[in-house]
Amino acid sequence: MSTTLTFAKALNTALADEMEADPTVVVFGEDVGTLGGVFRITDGLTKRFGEERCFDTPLAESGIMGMAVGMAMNGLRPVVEMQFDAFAYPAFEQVVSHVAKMPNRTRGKVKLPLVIRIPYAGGIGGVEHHCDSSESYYAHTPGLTVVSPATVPDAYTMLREAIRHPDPVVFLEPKKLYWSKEDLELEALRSSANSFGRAVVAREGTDATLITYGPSVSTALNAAAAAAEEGRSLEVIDVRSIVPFDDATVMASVRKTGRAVVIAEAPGFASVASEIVARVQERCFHSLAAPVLRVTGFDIPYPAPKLEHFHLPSVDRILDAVDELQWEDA
Amino acid sequence: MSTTLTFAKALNTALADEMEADPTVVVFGEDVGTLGGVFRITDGLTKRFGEERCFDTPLAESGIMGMAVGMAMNGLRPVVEMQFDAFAYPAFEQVVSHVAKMPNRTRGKVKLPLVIRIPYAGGIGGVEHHCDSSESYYAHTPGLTVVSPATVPDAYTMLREAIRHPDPVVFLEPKKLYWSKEDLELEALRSSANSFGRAVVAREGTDATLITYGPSVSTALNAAAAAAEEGRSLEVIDVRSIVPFDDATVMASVRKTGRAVVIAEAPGFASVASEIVARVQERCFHSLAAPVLRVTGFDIPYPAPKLEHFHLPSVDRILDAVDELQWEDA
Amino acid sequence: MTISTGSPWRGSMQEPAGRADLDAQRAAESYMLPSVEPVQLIDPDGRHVHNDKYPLPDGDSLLGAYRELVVGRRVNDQANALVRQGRMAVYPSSHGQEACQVAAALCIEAADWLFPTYRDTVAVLARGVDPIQALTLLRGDWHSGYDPYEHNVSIQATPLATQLLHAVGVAHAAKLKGENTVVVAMCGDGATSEGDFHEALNFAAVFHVPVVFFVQNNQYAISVPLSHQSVAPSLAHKAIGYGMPGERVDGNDLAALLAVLGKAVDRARDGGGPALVEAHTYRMQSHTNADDATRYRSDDEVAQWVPKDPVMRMRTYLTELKLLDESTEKDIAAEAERVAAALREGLNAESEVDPEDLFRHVYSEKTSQLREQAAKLREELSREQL
Amino acid sequence: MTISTGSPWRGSMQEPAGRADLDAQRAAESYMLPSVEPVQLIDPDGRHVHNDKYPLPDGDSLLGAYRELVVGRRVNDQANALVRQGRMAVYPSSHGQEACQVAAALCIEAADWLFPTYRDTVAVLARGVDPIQALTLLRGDWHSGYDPYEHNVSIQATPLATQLLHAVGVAHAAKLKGENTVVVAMCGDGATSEGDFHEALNFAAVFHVPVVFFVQNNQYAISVPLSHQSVAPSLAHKAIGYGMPGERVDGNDLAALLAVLGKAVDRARDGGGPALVEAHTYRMQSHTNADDATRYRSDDEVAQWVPKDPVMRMRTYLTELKLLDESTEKDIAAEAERVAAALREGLNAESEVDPEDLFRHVYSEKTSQLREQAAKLREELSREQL
Ligand SMILES: Cc1ncc(C[n+]2csc(CCOP(=O)(O)OP(=O)(O)O)c2C)c(N)n1
Ligand SMILES: Cc1ncc(C[n+]2csc(CCOP(=O)(O)OP(=O)(O)O)c2C)c(N)n1
Ligand SMILES: [Mg+2]
Ligand SMILES: [Mg+2]
Repeated sequence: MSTTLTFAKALNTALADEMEADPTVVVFGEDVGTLGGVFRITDGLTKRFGEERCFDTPLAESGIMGMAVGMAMNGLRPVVEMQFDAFAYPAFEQVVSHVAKMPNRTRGKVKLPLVIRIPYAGGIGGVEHHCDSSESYYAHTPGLTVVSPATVPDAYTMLREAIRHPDPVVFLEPKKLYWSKEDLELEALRSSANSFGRAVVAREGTDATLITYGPSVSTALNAAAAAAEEGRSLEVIDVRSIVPFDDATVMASVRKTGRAVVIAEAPGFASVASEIVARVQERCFHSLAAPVLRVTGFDIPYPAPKLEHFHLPSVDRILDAVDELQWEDA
Repeated sequence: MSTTLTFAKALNTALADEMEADPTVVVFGEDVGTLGGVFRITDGLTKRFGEERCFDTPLAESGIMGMAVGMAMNGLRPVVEMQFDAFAYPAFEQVVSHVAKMPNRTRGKVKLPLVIRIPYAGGIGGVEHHCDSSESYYAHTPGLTVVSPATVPDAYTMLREAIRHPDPVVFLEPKKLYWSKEDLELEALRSSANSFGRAVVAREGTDATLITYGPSVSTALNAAAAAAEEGRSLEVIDVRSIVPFDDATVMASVRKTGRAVVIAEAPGFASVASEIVARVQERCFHSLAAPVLRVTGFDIPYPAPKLEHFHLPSVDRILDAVDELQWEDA
Repeated sequence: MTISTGSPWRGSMQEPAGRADLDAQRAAESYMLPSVEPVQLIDPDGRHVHNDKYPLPDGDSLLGAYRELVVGRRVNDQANALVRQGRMAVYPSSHGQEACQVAAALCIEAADWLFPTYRDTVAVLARGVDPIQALTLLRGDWHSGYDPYEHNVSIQATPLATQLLHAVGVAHAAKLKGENTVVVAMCGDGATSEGDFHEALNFAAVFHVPVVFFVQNNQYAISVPLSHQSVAPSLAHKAIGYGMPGERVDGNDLAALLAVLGKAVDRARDGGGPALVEAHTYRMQSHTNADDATRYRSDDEVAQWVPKDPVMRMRTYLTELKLLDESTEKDIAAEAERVAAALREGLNAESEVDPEDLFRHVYSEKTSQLREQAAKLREELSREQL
Repeated sequence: MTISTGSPWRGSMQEPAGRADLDAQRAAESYMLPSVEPVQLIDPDGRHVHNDKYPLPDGDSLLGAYRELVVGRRVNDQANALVRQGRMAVYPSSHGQEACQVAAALCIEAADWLFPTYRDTVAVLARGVDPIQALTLLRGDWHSGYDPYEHNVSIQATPLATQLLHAVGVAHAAKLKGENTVVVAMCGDGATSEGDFHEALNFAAVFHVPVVFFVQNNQYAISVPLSHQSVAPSLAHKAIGYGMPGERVDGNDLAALLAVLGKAVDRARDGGGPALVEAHTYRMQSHTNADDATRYRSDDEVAQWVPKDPVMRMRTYLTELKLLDESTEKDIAAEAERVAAALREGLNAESEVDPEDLFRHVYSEKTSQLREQAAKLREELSREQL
C-alpha cells in the first residue's frame, strides 16, 4: 500500500519504527522532546515512547555528543539531533577525537552505534549559522560513516539503516527537502535497507555524468531534464553514502559517458566535491574526454537569505559546466 | 651575517621581533608564559616583554580563541598557541563561526588580525591526539588564511607576515621540523615577507612535479634526490600558502612536466591533497600524460607511535607513485 | 599604545584555608552568593520596595528609562507586525523582557561595550544603533547591518554563549591598554549550559576584567524550560564557582535592574572585576515567529506573567509619584510611534543587494580564487541580462 | 532490555523562592558548599583527626588500601625507570597522588565504572587491569591496550575533560536500564576550566545520574599553577552552580579519601545524584618525563609537600595502631616488587606490531577504500621482503 509522506515525516517514521523494534534506541537533543524538534522530526516520540526514550537535554552540543558516547558504550543506541549544521561545531572535539576514534582506539572492543542527525545545507532562506554544508569536515575524519539521503524513500530506509549500523553515522538531512513529498511503499521499504557504500543512478544518460548528493540531487535532475530537451543525455548519480564511497558505481558511469561534473553546495575548496573529482580522474583518466568540473558553493561564508540564490548550484550553472566539457560539436 | 637557527628558534625570534616592532601584539595560550611553551616557541617572551604581553590562560581552547576574537576587535593582535593539533578542536566553533566569518559578517568593519599557531602533523612518535594533520578542516573554511612553513627561513618570515596580516591566519607548524637547523641571514629576511598566496619551487625538475607542503616537503625533496640518481628529474613545489592557493606556480610546473604527484600527511579523503589534484586536472588536463596521483596518509585515525612509519608518506611510496605515472619507457 | 603593567591574573585562589580563615571564607561565600529573592525595587503594583543594598534610582533616570521602555515595547510589536507582513524573515521578540533590554543599554557609558544576542534588538536600539541597520540581519540582507564601533555594540550573536568570550576579550584588551571600559555581555538561561559560558566567566574572573555577565532568564530556551536546563538553586549561584559575585534581580523591574546592573558596572569600573547578574523574567511570546509556544506551555502559565509586566508597573509608579503626567505620556507615545513609523518606512522600502558583496569582505583583499569566482558570477549575471 | 520509567530530569529548580523558602535555600547552600578546610582523617604525622561527618574507615580497609598504596608508589617509580631505559615513550607519573589513585579504584564495586585520565595508571591497575595492557598506550604500541569492559575501566583519556561526559552517558544508560551502577569520573585541576567539565556536571545534575566527579587538584596543569586556573574559593565551590554537593578532601590522606568518596558513592547509589569531590594534593614530579618542572616552580615549594606524603602517614598510623607489623610490611614490599618485576619483564619483552591493524578497527567492516589502502600497504611490505 502506497502512502504519501514528506521527507520529514519519513524520518519521523523511521525513528518511530526503530524505537519500536529496538528498545535500546534513545533519542535526545535540544527541543526534540515536547516540541518534537524545530523541524518536527521527533514529533510524537516522547508521547509514544516516554520521556526516557526521547528527551530534551540542556543546551550544550558537546554535552549531548559526549553523553551519547557514554550511552553507546553502555549498551544503548543514541540518536542525537544537532539543531542546525553550525550548532554541531561545539561538539567537534567529541566527534573527531572520540566518536570517530573510540572503536579504533580500543581495537573494536568499544563500538559506538550512534547516529548524529544534522539538518544541513541551505536553500531555505535561513540566517547565518543555519545553512552550512558541513559534510566535508566529517567526511575527512576517518572512523565516521557519512551519509545524506536525497529522496523520501531514502530518508526512511537510510535512517533506519543508520540506527542499526554498528558504527557511528553522521546523518545529514538536507533541510530544503523536509517539505518535499513522495509516494512510497513503507512495507516494502522496511526490509530494503542497503544503501551504505552504495550510490544509485538517479537518472540514466549517456553523454556526461552529474555526480552529486543530498540537496543538489534534485537540482542535478532538473538540469538533466533541461539538457534532455536540448538533446543532451545526462546521467545523474546520487552518491548517498559519502563515506564509504561507492567507487564502482561512479566510475562505471564516468567510463561510460567520458565526462563528469561534480555538484555540491559546500564551498568547493578541500571538499567532498574535490575528493570526487580527484578519485574520478585517478581512476578514469583515460576514459575522460574533458577535465572533471565542479559546480559548488563559492569559497565564501554562507550568504544572507537574499543572496543565497547567487551562491547555490543552479540548473543554469550546471548546464554551463556541462557545456564546458569540450564537446567535439562545439 | 648568517646564523644557524632551529625551526623552533626561528619562530621564537619572529615572535620576539614582531612584539618588539608592534606593541599591540600579545601572545597567549596554555603554558606559553613561564614555561615558554611545551615546544619552547615562546621561550623568554614573558621575561622580555612582561606578562601582559605573553601569558598563560586557563586551560580552555574555546576560551583562548574567543578571547582572542574580542582582543582583536579591540585593537590588539593576538597570537594564540593551540598546544597540539587535536587540542584545537574545542575551539572549532569559535574558529569556524567567528574567526572565519566576523569580517565578512560586518562587511569588513571588524577585522580580526590574529594568528592561530598550531603545532601539527606527525613523525615525532607522539601519542594519540598529538599528531593530527588538521589543515583540511581549516582550508575548507572560507575566511581563514592557512599557511605552513617548511624551512627555517620561511618559519621566520611567514610567522612575521602572519602577525602583520590583516586577516586571521591559521599558522601550521610541522612539529617534526622544530629541531631542524639551517643557516640564515636574519637581517635580509626581515624585509622579505611575501609568501602568502605564493608557492615556491623547492627543487627544479623536468619530468614530473611533486606538490606538497609543511612536513612533507623534506620527504619530497629526498624522493627527488633519490629519483635523480635513477635519472628522473622531479620538480618539487612547496605550496606554503594553502589558502590562498598559488595556482599560477603549481600549474606552470605541471604544464611543464606533464605529470604530478600530490603529497600530504593527512588522510587523503576530502583533503587539501584532493583539492590540489582537482585543481590541477581542471586547469592542466591537456598537459597531463597521466592522472595526478596522491601519496597521503591512509584514511585512518593517526596511528600509535610504533606504527606511524607505515602511515606517513615516505620516499619509497612517493617514488612508487612517480613510477605509476605511465612513462612511455615503462 | 602602551600596555599597562600589572599581572594579568588576579591569582587570589590559594592553598586551602587555615582555621583562622574560616570566617574569611564564609564572608567571601556570602558576598558571592546571590540574595535568596531576586532584588525588587518596584513591585508589580507599582509600589517601591525598600532594599538596604540598592537605593532606588532617581526620578529623572527612571523617567528617561521608562521612555526607552515604551519605545522598546513598540519596537517589538512593530517588528512582529512587519514579519507578519513579510517585510522581515523572522523576529525573536523580547516582549516582556524590555526592562532588561533597556537597563542593559542604559547601565553603561558611550565608550563602554554591549554584547547582545539575536533577542536583544531593543537593547541594541537603545544604545543608539540605527533601527534599519539593526534589522538588516532579520530582514535577510546581510549578516549584520551596523558598524559595531559606531556605538560599541557587537554583532547580535547567534551561536549561543560564544559572544561572552568576545566580551571578555574586549575587556581584557581595554585593561591592557589602560582604558577604563566596562563590558556588558548578555545571554539567555539556555546559553548558560554551553561550555563557552563557563570558559567566559572563568577567564573574566582569572584575568579580573570588567565584564558584567547579564543573563536574561526568561524561563525557556525555545521549548525547554529552565528546570531541564539547571537544577542549581539559581543561575546566579554559578558565580561563586568562578570567584565572582552573583546577584538575582526581578527582570521585569526596570528600577531594580538599573540599580543592580549599575552597581555591578561601577564595581567593575573601579577594578572590582566581573559579576554575574541573573534577571528573572519571561518570554511572553513564542521563541520566534516560526515557533508555536502553545505546543509546550500553557496559557495559564503565560497569564501569570501578565500582571508582572515591566511597562505597567513603571507607569503606575511614575504616575503616582507625579513624575509622569498625561502630556509626558503622550509625548512618549508619540516618540514610540515615530520609531515604529521609521521602522515601517525603512522596511517597506525595497532593499538592494549586490551579488559582488558575496566576495568583497571574505578577506581584506580578494584571493586569486575569489577573484576567479567573482568573475564567473559577474559573467553569468551579464549573460542573464542579455 | 527494559528502560526504567520516571522522568529523566530531576527538575528541582523552580521559580525564585518565596520568603518562606529563605531557610530552605540557605540550608541547600550550606549542604552544597564544601567545608572550609579539606576533610582530613589522618594528619601528616599519622594521627587520627576526628571528623563529625566522616568516621574513619575500619582497620582492615585501611590496611588493604595501604597495600595498594605501596604497590602504586612502586609502579610509579618503576614506570619512570622504564622510560629512562627507553622501554616506554613517556609516563605521566602520579607520584605523590597515589592516595587519590587508590581511593578512586577502591571506592566502587566491580560492576561500577571508572573513567581515568592519562595520569591515572595506578588507579587503573588498582581496578585490576593488566599492567602491560595498561601501559600499551605509553609504550606506543596502540592507543589503548585493555578491554574497557573487562574491569569497567574506560580508556585513559587524553583530551582533557571529555571523558567526564562519557561517564555521565554510562551512568545515564545504567539508570535508564535500571542498573545500580555508580561511575567515578576523574580529572585534574586544569581540566576543570574546559567547557566539557561544565557540561558534564550540568548534565549529571539535571539528569540526576550517579556520577562522582573526582578532581585531583595537584596544583598544576603542566606549568600553570592553580592561581591562573581559577580564583574561586575552591574548585569544590563549583558544585553549587550545578545543584550538587561539593566537598574538599586532603588528597594525601587515604583514609579521608576513602571516607569522602565512599560517602559520595553511597549517596549516588541511593539515588542522591552526582557530587563533586576535590582532592588537594601535589604533583611531586614533572608533568611527564618530557617536562622540566624546575622551569616553573621552586624546589622549596616541592619540599613543603614531602612531609605530607600519603604513604608515610598511613604507615605511621597503621604501625602505631599495630595494624601493620614488620612481616606484613615485608609482605607488601614483596608484592610491590613482584608487580615491578612483572612490569620490567613485560616491557623488556619486544612487542610485535601488525601493520594490518592500521585498518582493522576503523570500522566494523573495512570500507572499500580501506580495503584498497590495506592491499597497497601489504603489497609494499611484501616487496620490501623480497
Ligand atoms: C550553539 C547553539 N546551539 C543551538 C542554537 C539554536 N538555538 C537558538 S536560540 C536557542 C534557545 C536559546 O535559549 P536562551 O539562551 O534561553 O535564550 P532565549 O532565546 O530564551 O532568549 C537555541 C537552542 C544556537 N543558536 N547556538
Ligand atoms: C583539550 C586538551 N587541551 C590541552 C591538552 C594538553 N595537556 C595535556 S595535560 C595538560 C595539563 C592538564 O592539567 P590537569 O588537568 O591539572 O591534570 P594533571 O596533568 O595535573 O594531572 C595539558 C594542557 C589536552 N590533553 N587536552
Ligand atoms: Mg531563555
Ligand atoms: Mg593538575
